Amino acid sequence: MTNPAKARVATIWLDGCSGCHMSLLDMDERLLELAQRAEIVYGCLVDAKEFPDNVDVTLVEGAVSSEEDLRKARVVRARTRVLVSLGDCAVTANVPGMRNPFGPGPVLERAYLENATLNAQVPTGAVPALLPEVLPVHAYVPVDVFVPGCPPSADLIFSVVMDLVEGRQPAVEGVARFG
Amino acid sequence: MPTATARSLAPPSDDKRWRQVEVRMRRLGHRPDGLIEVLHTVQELFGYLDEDALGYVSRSLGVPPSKVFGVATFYSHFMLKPQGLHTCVVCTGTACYINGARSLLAKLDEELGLKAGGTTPDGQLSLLQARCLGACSMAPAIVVDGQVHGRVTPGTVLALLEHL
Amino acid sequence: MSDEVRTLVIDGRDVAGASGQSILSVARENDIEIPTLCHLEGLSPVGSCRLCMVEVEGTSRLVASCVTAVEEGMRVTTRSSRLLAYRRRVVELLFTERNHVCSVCVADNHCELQELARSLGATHFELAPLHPVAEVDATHERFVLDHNRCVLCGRCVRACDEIEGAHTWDIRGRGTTARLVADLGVPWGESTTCTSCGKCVQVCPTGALYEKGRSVAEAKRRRPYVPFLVARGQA
Amino acid sequence: MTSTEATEPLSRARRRPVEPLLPEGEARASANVCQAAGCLSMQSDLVFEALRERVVAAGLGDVAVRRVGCLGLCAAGPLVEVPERGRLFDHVHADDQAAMDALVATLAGGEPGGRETSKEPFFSHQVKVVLERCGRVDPERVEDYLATGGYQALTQAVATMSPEEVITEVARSGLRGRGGAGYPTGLKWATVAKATSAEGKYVVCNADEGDPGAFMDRSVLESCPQQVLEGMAIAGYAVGAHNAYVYVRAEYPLAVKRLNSAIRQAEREGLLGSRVAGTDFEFHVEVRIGAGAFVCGEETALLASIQGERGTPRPRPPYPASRGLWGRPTLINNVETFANVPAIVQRGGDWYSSIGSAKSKGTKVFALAGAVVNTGLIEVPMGLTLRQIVFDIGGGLAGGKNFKAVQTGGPSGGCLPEALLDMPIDYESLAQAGSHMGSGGMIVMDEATCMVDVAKFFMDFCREESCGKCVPCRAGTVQVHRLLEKITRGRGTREDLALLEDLAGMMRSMSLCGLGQGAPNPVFSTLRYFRDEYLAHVDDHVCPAGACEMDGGDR
Repeated sequence: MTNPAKARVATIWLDGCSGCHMSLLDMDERLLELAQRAEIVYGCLVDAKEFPDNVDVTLVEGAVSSEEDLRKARVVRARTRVLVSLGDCAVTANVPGMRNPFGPGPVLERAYLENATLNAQVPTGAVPALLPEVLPVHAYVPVDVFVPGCPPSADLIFSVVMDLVEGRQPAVEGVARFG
Repeated sequence: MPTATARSLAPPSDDKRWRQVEVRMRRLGHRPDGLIEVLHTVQELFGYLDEDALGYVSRSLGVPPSKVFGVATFYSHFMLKPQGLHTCVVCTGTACYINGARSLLAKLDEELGLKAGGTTPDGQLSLLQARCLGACSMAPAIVVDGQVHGRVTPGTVLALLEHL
Repeated sequence: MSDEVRTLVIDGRDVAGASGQSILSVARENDIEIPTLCHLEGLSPVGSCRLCMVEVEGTSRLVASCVTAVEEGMRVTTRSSRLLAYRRRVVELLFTERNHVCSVCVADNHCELQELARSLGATHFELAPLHPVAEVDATHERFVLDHNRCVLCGRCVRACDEIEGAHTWDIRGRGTTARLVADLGVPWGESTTCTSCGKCVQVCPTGALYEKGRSVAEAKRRRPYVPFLVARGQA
Repeated sequence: MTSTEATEPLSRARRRPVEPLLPEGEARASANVCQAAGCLSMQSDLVFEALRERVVAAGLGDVAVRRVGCLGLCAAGPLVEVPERGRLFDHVHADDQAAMDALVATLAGGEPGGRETSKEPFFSHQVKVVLERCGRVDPERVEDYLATGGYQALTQAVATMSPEEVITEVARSGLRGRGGAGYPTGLKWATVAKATSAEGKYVVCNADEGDPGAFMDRSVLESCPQQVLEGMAIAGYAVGAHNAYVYVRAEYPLAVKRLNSAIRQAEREGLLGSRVAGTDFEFHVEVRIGAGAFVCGEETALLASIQGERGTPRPRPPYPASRGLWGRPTLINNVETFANVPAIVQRGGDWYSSIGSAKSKGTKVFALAGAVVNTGLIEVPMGLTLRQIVFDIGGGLAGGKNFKAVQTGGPSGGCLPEALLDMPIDYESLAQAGSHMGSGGMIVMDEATCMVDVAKFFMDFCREESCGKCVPCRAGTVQVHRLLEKITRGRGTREDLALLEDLAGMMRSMSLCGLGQGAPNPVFSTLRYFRDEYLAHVDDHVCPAGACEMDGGDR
């Protein structure tokens, strides 16, 4: 059901709060306009298990915190033409990065030992191992477009995506701001 | 030159060394610009600058406490904590650096668990590093209790500290 | 300051100022905006943030417009691709030096650093953040000092010294480990010199100093208060 | 004027007992035992005591044993010179009987031992103006200084010359600031002289010699402090200042001690104080001790420090020449600059400008250190080539290693490669090559030194010494250091290299003072001449010199 006339757009969510995805949905009826020009081929709104090949635009929300995040970021980069860091977590590490002055050890201890009322233990399996530092996406893979904001407004996301699917350089500088 | 705004005040304790500090301040006319000179005097006499000393100097010279603290922490020569009985300064200037000062620091860390800025748990020895002592012709150089030693090697550095 | 007139050109426009007046001041009188951070009208200029650097024809050196007096016949450029790139780098250095997390900051949406990043078109940083361990001092009964957000502009230090006359604040240490400090390094609440006047809080450009009880994005400054400081500073 | 007109204070000096040291000329032979920091660290004070005992025991009544300042060849200390016989004894230890025997024999007129100084290229290439008396006079005895013509220039200036004439002479000499920037000294003096101030002016001697690898000023202050004081007093007379400060690093306690003693002695001789050399000229000198902040070598930071404040620089203009200490006109020169002045006044500016190259006149003192055989203190005419300094005077590289670079100018200087060895040493050539004269530290590096690591070393230095006032220097030095750290660990990328250059360029243009503006210079000069070493670290994860511990990694 691939439509060659439409751009293949994906979204992915690393270490973030999903707020950027919420803001994406805040475009409301403009989602329909977007749907005319783009096909969402992967993301939490789409039932696809494997990140597909030949994606035109991928919006990445969230910072790279764990080995799983890093694996995803590399896969996405390899299969995407234009990679967009969406929101402050992806762009600066933002709130997830607040653990960086302390490192993952003390953070895990605080969460799983000090504050636990039952069965205090740091999980070792089932959840991905944390990286020593939380870093923005471009610390690991090249990023083409940066859209800061916490979250970026629906207007900004819409204009950026439309610019990209229509082959224009998105106007972000001087418009978007951190926070 | 600015004039003095403060005058003699009661020292923090009856330790006789405060009299020497007072003499120094008087000689400098209790002028605020004598601050660094007075801090030098206090450190020479007491070994370091504690809160009592800083407060006394602040009041005596009429310099705001935060300014005294700002000055005392700006200059690396001033110590706000007591130092070990003995000090060893490893020069890490250019000539000493390329001639192996790093290996001296590594050796001291390895053997004594002592890092630059640290003091041994028994309070016997403090290790400091200096940015060039001007003893470049004898690099790498260290200073043990004021005595300069040149061409020190990881093999000889411990012997220089042994007799302390 | 004498009132001799100096005529000069800023960004191609003929403008006039008084002898001794700074390039920055003349530019602003003529609605030519030059970014600043450490500068605040009414406090002594220090030229430390380097955001207001401008090009002056005839010299290869950039000059800080806040501390450089206008001269007759001067030709000043306040905007160029080089200046923009440098100013972005300065903002980037500040953002990566401490832990600036705009989204959870009391000053979100009221922050001069955040606004500088936007207006200079900074969308991301190439430099790795330093992530220092920085403390929050909430010992004062009315105010909070958050070192995570401090840019060491020194506006609070100067307001406290030059306007209030208390000199509660100074800078301790040096280099990137320098920190704002009260008295002999005591918690703010234990300062014996602080008059709790709040001027430092009002002049802080970021979320480093704020009134207690403010939550994210609530640290709006009472800007009408600042012209009052100016009047005092020039008195 | 003739010297007889200036003898009033001098004759008093001659009346002072000089026992047991015979003044130069009266002794048949003298043994000059070096008591500068280098030799002292090898117990040359004991050598002095032992030798004096031996001379007394040998009954050599007409032999003087004296304590002198730096003899230059610090690498071979402790040093003893017998100038009358042109001999230098190296590695003389108090308990070395053979060395003592050879010394006593030489002093007694027997078979001369030691090295023949006239045949040593280390000495024969040198021209001494600043160091003229270093190693000849006892630094703690003003009598020695006076006996070698000291203070004649000052006496001559205050008694027979107008301040304008003094400035003209200094300007004619072509002397330029020896602290690094090379600003014409005469011009600076004229500016301060012209500045008016009802509250007085100041002279400040910058002895905050902080460049790692530089010990010229230290040696001069330890070896002949009077010469610096005389230069300062002449400057004070020329610019109309009556008060002066010498700002010395706390790391130089011996220099501080000798300087303080020199001031007291000069005051006692009536050569400093309220009536200099019996005239109405008043000149008071005080010593201020630094406290461990490299940035205080920057003149506005130095002034702040003298005023008892944090040593943070302020933007210039206004320059100290118009607004300096406490807002008053202030002349700031460094130790070596002042030490040149007495000779210029006495022998004339034309004489001085006959030494040196076209635009850089006179001599320059260098502290030669690092991987050369003859480390030590040298003074050479401007315009000598690096090759002459490193290979003739310095005796080439130690241990038969190959030359890689020579670093000049300290943390804001640069590393010069083998291809530039025939470059003449003067302000312009060095600046063109991406380094600068600096205060005179010269560190020779051999093949075992990694140039990226050297750049990192200097950036680490600047990072720790940045005062923190301006953003480009405070945070820029940290970020550049991190990038260099990444590269020397073999984790750097081509993008990091580009970022490094970009950031360094920003710091150079945007920093407030010379520390931040100059901090990128070691990076730029090593990138310019040793780029292949950077690329080896980045592309191949290899340190060609084998100095860096590469831990690779996939980032």
